[in-house]
Amino acid sequence: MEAKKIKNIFVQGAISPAFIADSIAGHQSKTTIGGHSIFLGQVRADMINGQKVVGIEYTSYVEMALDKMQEIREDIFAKYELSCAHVYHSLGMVLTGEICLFVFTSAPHRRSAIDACNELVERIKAELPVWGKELLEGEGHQWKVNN
Amino acid sequence: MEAKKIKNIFVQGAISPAFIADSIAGHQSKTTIGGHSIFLGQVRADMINGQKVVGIEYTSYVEMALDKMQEIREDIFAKYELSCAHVYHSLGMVLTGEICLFVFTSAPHRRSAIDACNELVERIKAELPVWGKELLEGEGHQWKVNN
Amino acid sequence: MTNQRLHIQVFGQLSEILGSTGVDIPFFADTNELRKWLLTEYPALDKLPFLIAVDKKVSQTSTPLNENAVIALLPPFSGG
Amino acid sequence: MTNQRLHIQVFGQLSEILGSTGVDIPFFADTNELRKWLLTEYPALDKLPFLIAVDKKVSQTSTPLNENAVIALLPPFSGG
Repeated sequence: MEAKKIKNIFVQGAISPAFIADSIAGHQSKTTIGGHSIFLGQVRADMINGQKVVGIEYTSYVEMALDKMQEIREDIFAKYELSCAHVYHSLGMVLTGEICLFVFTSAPHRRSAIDACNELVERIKAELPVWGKELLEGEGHQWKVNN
Repeated sequence: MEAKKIKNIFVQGAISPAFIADSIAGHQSKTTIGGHSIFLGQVRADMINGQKVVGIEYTSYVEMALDKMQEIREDIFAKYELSCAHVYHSLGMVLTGEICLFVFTSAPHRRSAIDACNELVERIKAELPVWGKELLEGEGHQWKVNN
Repeated sequence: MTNQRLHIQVFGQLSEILGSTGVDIPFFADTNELRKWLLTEYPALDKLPFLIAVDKKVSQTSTPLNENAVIALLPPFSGG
Repeated sequence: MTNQRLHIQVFGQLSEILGSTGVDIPFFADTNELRKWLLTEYPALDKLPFLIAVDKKVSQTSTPLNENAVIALLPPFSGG
């Protein structure tokens, strides 16, 4: 179970593969865990009117996002039998090919870990006040739209 | 798209967090990818009639497993719009807390990556001729049962 | 009452439309009144759906406001 | 024909029941006959459902056998 203390989820810039490896390694002493489910969001080099996206600059209404994330966490822990759940989202600049979102759930059995991870990703994208500004090669930008 | 060449999926012993990090890092140059989905199976220290599981020793009918895995891969690539899919399964001894299965899918959009990963995990568990022998503290063993 | 003002924080694309990440505006008694005024004052808002958050919660119907309310204008979310 | 033999590979828990990971047995024309003989020869097999693979494919109905068939006995899978 989780304490009620508000956890920070935001990290400056991209999330590195080494950070992800450390998170995984940190769970190897929890021997009641049978399965981990991980989602990673990566910045795509989309073409927008002939200009390539070179990165996304993320901003957030941080105080509200952390409150909402806490509410989502509580819902998820009430709904699924989880050992733990971790969420990291980038703020500031993330270049194409880099990772901007890391959602990591662990449970005794795979079904709970997978379903909880899936639901976390959907709710994070739909409910967290976070905005991505897609910066285009050369100059200019476009505001990212989730679907 | 994937070549027809049969890929090996088996690794001796546990799958390390560093190996997982390297796999993730290897996909950062593929800038059409928008989402990765990862499933990790970890060996639980279950209690069996009062004896704790200390590890699982995996064996396989390797030639058949690789043929079957190739069939599953082809089905998955036909069904989902994927950038790539990787599967690694341990053979030999994996201690409790260590990782024995690593399934990794990547796609332009998250839905394909997540659904494909999920389906791969289910099919791997149901269809690959792999067996786990749970070794118990002290002595003795029990053959693992999937559900 | 006419001395009262509201302060609103402005996020994402809306800060481009309003030209700032925070503005002081006249007082309105609820979020419906506020929304009406904003659409008149900044006609470009008509093109972009937006939510109003009061005290860090999205206002679902019309929410009463007071001078200490923490108000924020939120364009469609695009995290992840 | 009576000189023909079948070689079968035996995996997982079945190798404990048969006492070996590979056995040479008399020839049978199909997997139904083979299964019947195995259950008589190794009564403990009755407790454990098993599949017969022929040439690396699980035999769904009765599969004809020949001396060169690659036959394997597979207990319930428990990978992952």
